[in-house]
Amino acid sequence: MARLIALGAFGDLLPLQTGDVTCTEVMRETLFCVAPYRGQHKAVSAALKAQLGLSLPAAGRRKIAGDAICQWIGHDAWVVSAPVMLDGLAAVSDQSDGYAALDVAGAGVEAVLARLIPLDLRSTTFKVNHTARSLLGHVPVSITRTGAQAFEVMVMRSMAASLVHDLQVAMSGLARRGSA
Amino acid sequence: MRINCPHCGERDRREFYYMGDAVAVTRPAPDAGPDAWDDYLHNRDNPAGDTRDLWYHEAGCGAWIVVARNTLTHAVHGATLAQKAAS
Amino acid sequence: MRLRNPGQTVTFSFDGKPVQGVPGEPVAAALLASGIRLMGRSFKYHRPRGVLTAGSEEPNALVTVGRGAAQDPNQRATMVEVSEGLEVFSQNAWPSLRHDALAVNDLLSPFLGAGFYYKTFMWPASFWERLYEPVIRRAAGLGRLSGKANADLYEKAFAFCDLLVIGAGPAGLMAALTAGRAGVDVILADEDSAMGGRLLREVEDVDGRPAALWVADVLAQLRALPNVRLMPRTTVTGAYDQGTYGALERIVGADAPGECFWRIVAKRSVLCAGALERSIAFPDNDRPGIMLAGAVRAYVTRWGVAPGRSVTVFGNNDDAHRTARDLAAAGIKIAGLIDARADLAVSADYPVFTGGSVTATAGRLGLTSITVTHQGGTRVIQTDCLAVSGGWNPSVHLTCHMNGRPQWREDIAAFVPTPDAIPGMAVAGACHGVFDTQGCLRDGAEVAAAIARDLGFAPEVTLPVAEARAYAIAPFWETPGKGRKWVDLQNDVTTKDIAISAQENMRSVEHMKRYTTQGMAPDQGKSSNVLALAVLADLTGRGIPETGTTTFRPPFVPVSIAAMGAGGQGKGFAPTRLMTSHHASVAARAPMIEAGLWYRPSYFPLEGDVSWRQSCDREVNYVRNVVGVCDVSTLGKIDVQGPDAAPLLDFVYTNRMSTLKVGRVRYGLMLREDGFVMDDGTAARLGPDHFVITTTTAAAGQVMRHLEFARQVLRPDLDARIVSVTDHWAQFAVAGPRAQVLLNTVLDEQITDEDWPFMACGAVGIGGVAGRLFRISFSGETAYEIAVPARYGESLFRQLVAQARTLGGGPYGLEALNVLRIEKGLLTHAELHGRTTAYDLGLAGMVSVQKDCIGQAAARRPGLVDPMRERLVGLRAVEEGRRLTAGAHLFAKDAKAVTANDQGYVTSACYSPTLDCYLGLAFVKNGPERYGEVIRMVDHLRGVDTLAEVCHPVFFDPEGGRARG
Amino acid sequence: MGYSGFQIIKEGLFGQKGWKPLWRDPAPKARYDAIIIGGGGHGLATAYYLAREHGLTNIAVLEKGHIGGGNIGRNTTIVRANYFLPGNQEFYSHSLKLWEGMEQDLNYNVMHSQRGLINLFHSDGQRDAFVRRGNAMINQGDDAILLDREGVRSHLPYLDFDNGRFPIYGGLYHPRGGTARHDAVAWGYARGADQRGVDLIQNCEVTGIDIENGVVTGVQTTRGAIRARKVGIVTAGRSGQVAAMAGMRLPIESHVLQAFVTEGLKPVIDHVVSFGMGHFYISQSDKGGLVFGGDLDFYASYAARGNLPMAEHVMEAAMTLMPMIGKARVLRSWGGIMDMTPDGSPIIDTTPTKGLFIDCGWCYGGFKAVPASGFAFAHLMATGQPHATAAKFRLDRFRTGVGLMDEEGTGSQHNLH
Repeated sequence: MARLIALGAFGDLLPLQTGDVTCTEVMRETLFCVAPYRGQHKAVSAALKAQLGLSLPAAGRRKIAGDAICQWIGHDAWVVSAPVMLDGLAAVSDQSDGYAALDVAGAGVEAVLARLIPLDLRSTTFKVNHTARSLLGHVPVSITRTGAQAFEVMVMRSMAASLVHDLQVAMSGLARRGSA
Repeated sequence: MRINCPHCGERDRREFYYMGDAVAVTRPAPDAGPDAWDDYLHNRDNPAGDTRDLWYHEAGCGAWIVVARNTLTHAVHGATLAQKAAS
Repeated sequence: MRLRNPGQTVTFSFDGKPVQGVPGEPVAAALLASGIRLMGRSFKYHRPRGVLTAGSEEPNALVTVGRGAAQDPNQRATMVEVSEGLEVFSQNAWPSLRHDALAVNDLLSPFLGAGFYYKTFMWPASFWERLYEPVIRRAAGLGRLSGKANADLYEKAFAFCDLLVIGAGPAGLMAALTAGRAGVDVILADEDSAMGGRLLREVEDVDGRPAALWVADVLAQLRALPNVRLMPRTTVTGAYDQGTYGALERIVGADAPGECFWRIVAKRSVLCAGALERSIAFPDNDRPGIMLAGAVRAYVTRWGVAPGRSVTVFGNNDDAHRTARDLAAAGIKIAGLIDARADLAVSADYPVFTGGSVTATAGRLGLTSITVTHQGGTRVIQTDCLAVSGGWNPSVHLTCHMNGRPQWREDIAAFVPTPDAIPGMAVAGACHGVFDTQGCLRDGAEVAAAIARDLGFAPEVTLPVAEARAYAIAPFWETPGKGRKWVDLQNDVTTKDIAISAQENMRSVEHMKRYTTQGMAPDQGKSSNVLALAVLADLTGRGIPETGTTTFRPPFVPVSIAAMGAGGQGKGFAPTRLMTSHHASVAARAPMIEAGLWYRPSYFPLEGDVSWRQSCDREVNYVRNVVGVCDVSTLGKIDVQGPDAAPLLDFVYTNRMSTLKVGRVRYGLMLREDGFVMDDGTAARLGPDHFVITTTTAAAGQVMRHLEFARQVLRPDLDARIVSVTDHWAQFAVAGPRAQVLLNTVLDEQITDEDWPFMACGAVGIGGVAGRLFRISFSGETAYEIAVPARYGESLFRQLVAQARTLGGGPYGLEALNVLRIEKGLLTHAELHGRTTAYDLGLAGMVSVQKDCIGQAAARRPGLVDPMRERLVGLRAVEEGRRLTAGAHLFAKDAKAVTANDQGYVTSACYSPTLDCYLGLAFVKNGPERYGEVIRMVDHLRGVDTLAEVCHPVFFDPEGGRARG
Repeated sequence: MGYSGFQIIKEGLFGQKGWKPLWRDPAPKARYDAIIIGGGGHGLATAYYLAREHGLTNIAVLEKGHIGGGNIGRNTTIVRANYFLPGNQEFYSHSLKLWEGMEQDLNYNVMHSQRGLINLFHSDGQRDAFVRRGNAMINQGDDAILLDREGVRSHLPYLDFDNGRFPIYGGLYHPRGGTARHDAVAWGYARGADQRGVDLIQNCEVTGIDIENGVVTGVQTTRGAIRARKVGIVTAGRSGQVAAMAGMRLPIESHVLQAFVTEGLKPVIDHVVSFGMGHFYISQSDKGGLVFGGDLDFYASYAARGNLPMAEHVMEAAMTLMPMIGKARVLRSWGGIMDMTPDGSPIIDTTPTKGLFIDCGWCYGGFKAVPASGFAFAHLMATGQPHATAAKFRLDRFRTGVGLMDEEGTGSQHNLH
């Protein structure tokens, strides 16, 4: 019988620090995509509230309760960080290994992300627990503000190395400028 | 160019895939006949001015949207979810 | 000559000779300070040229900076900042700037007028490529690329703001200050290294202080505002849709990135780009030492450099007088002031010639004297610098980027922007046609205040006091008389060229531009367009408004490909996708090759292998005789769930999926709506409302988009949800007679043929991990695909490979996979190349006529079901040792290999170790009716001409018994 | 007047005073034998060949702006005959032959430069597809050579062979491919047509097409009504609007395609290089500017200008393929209005209105087609029969599915080309 070893998505690419910005892997045991069926949005929200303590957030938002996360991930779809029972209410797909996630944080983090993401990430418009789907360089990502100077970036696992590479280039360019 | 996604707000054109005239929403019946299918698939008003076309927010939320737009000025007047436009 | 103590200096080099300069000043200023006036050679006639301007519009003083991979050609000496050790070279001159062999062209200029090359070099015909064109090409061009790959870092970035202020002269500063104080989120971008615009270049007071001090105070206030971002050295290069602007930032610092290309998105913008001075057409008006008057003032006032020892001034407006006054005040000798206007009364300490014009100049490598014709006669003046002002052109360029056409204003004899030419953009200051400082300050403040109010802020306008004066100009474009009067200094276009153009009926302004090349040089006509138009208007008897203008297009200043393409160099052009087995395959020395964005192993060499074929044949034999393992995770995997999942799949696949039983897999074909095959794959039913379907690697994204289109747009009545789970699952093919044995070494519960018949699927456990198993085959052997969550992928792959090796098998790569599928006549995108129908592929039976599906209606068009279409067949080589090659064309056995006889083409070919011969898949007219025919295969490109037998495309195990086990 | 080196010397010695207008500016007559709507490359070539091949000289070209002001004046000047589908093959082969004699024919130097075109490929699959194409070219009598990686290196040593995102496997070399000076082509045809009596009428916009009982009788213009029994529509991106005047709805969408030119540089790129994987192609003009472009902006547009994402994509492709041009500076960018058909191939055909003909759908490949398009359209207008080289460019092929020419294999739907 096999004994399978679990490996992280980023290998030894993380953590990473350049200048005043750091990147660290976000480890999440499970992640499920929840897509409510027609007319079941409220029922799903109620079921999630009961099971996770979190209802469905609006488009572009994330909710957190304790360790649990419920985050909008696209048209008709959310991700939740723990197993949920939604039989007949929503399509639930295991994405625990579909996404890799990292935290990018530090004083220069907005300047780093501004080199890569075509989004208005100013703190006045993109606040804590705001989330968006977009591109980082050419890599499709889901980005969430987690703090005044901190963001979480989720990426399809197979592109984890490309994500780190693009961040690394942007971080190094910024550091080489001195103050930007 | 920036397009208003009903879910995501105004986003850069680079996040979108273009499909073409929103005529694609009104698919003929399978037996509608060659002319109906020719019009659906091929023939276009191709307006120099206001038009409605279909875009897919591929690098964003994944919604198909119908965008009201001007082909002469590139002005974008608004967008709706194609799902709503179709149903 | 320096007019004041420069303080700290550094040494840089010009054409190898050391020159002293002040850090940060433009190279042109340092060269002028050192008495160097000759800075370049013109494009066509290699005329000696000096600096004309003091900004990015410079047409003459183009230089190359740096050497080796850093060599940067066509830089403006007016923009490059001096630093220690900087190496600057002149260009377009050989053997040296002073003695340029191609200056001989100037002697031939009577023959080389506008459009001469369209009229000659036609005989003999073959001489164009062999002789004429190479000579012309070598003579043309300005600077030279190093030929080495870029080794510098360039950046791109995005920025967002409420208000983008373009230009930080008096109008821009007041705009930023007014809006910034009101709380508007402002970006102020200016292309100069120091903000202030002409306030740094003129002798005047603002609020009772020297203008430069007022500027410093305003900048300090702006820096203190958290909602204002200053971007010096940043040229806004283009206006694009919905408030998007391109901007190029030059970054200084030894280790810093070279340039950053910004995409700035602004709710509103205000253009405060100022105005550019224009010259006057008089004979030999291009000598080094002849400069625009405003530039002369800039060198004197801002950088403390006198462009000459004895300066004359020539103009048709009041700026000429300002120039003379300011220069005289700086202690520079004014040899004369020439004003084209006759009815002026001027008293000054220097000679003034009213109603005058310059009618000749002298000095081969630099101006020595001019001839002035005026109301009192003709006179020669010894002078080494002539400051010319033909008036000012508002910088309308950005307002033309969305096809806006500027409007002519007679009172200032210039074009001004059309209002609202760019949605959201206002215009203020000199580019708005306001030419006095007080007016610019007010215009900037008021325009910004109006925008701030629109955005919901409550701005206050506080205006400083500054110089207010009327701008008086009398249009004067060209001095009468003979001689070459240069209009476009960069492309060597004279008034005579424009005249030839008009004479030959190239009278439309676009025709004139293209025929003479006026305005097509690196400055894009910034220094010549209006003058050229005026000359053309005079020649054709039309007014300037009627003559019209050519269009300015982005970018406003040239932008390096490296900046706009930052991030693209090397691997950055597209993301890389890696399978979980990637590192294990690399460790096994497998060459990794691109499959879309993915990398997949080509083959797994063993010690002693001498060719890829040896490895490939061995891997084929693993699968045919023992067992092979292959990572197939790149195939798209899509979860389809919901009460209407089955009807949705019925709608997107040609065949019916709703009849599939839970726990079973079915092969499926998808069409585009145009009736051609888009992709093939499998659908596995994991539950009544739950399918997982696969796509080919190449089409995964396209299929996802297609399914969402079907779901959201075409069939919103169906309640189904679609999620790509490609990245969640690592999936491996285990194929061969011992596949089941191998699997049973890793599975928690043993499987048998009875439990897992061909096309079964379901859940399995692997070391306690929940996985999935599919009994499907792309090789024709007993085969399975086993899937586990990606975190376990590498581990499972290593174990499968190790166990396979124990059994006498091993991993196989893309090469073997290709051979295995060709032997079985299975399809890839070589056959599904977008132009083939189900009918062509022999799969017409898979298109259900009992239901609607995407593409079904269009697939019924007569042209898509014509028996004469090229249809899929197998080809078997019949000549010993002769190979079949993909891309070869097919002909009847004795026919000539010409288009008229074309019968089809080969899509895939390989050597089959199983059947010991070359096999091919091909599309042949009437294909299936021609089994048994021997056909001629010609591959001109590879030099193969051989015979092959047309046969059924399934070469091996046609009954399929092996896969069923 | 004839052009020659002798003439150049003579005029140079006598002050250039003898040059005559390249064309007249006649007022429109009330009636012509045939009218061509559109004074772009294709329209001017049609007029020229109607006059030269068919003796039809009482004809007019109506242009709403200035002649040569459309896509003939804003393309990337590439000339090639490297198609592989029946219909396109014979047509572009014919076109290249006309290019090869154009200068002597027109007595005008259009600087047709057969410097060779190299299409790069980056996988075995792409190589095989290019081999199919190259063999088709040779079958047609044109030229093609398969280059391996080292072969490409010998021609294009400056490509990034080591670090680029998509490794270079080889290239298909088309030695007779090259470039030409685009404006000169329009001027050469215009002069040739004018010399044969054709009226080139600028600033004359067609506002209506007169049809009686299904037969065309003339056009309405901003300079008055003009009668003619034959009318040809050759208006590229504006085909939809002009055809609508005749009650037609075309299988055409107008899209924007951007192109770019750098400042002048000493010779550095000697061929036309095409990087299909990155949608990028480049050549260097005789003046020294690098002329390059990429894919469509992919949205319907008449704005004749593009947007940044595609421009950036093109530059990024340049950087991954040939990072030695990084320090070249883009001087100007522009957009052409492409008349896109569903399958990416053109239409030269009659219409349901008798006497009304249409030539359109050149997508992003119209420049190289100018001579053969003019030749075939003139033949169709003069004889009512399609010329053999353009017989497959039928308007009804989308409806019937017969003879679709989808060279890219992306599909015969509008958004896919």
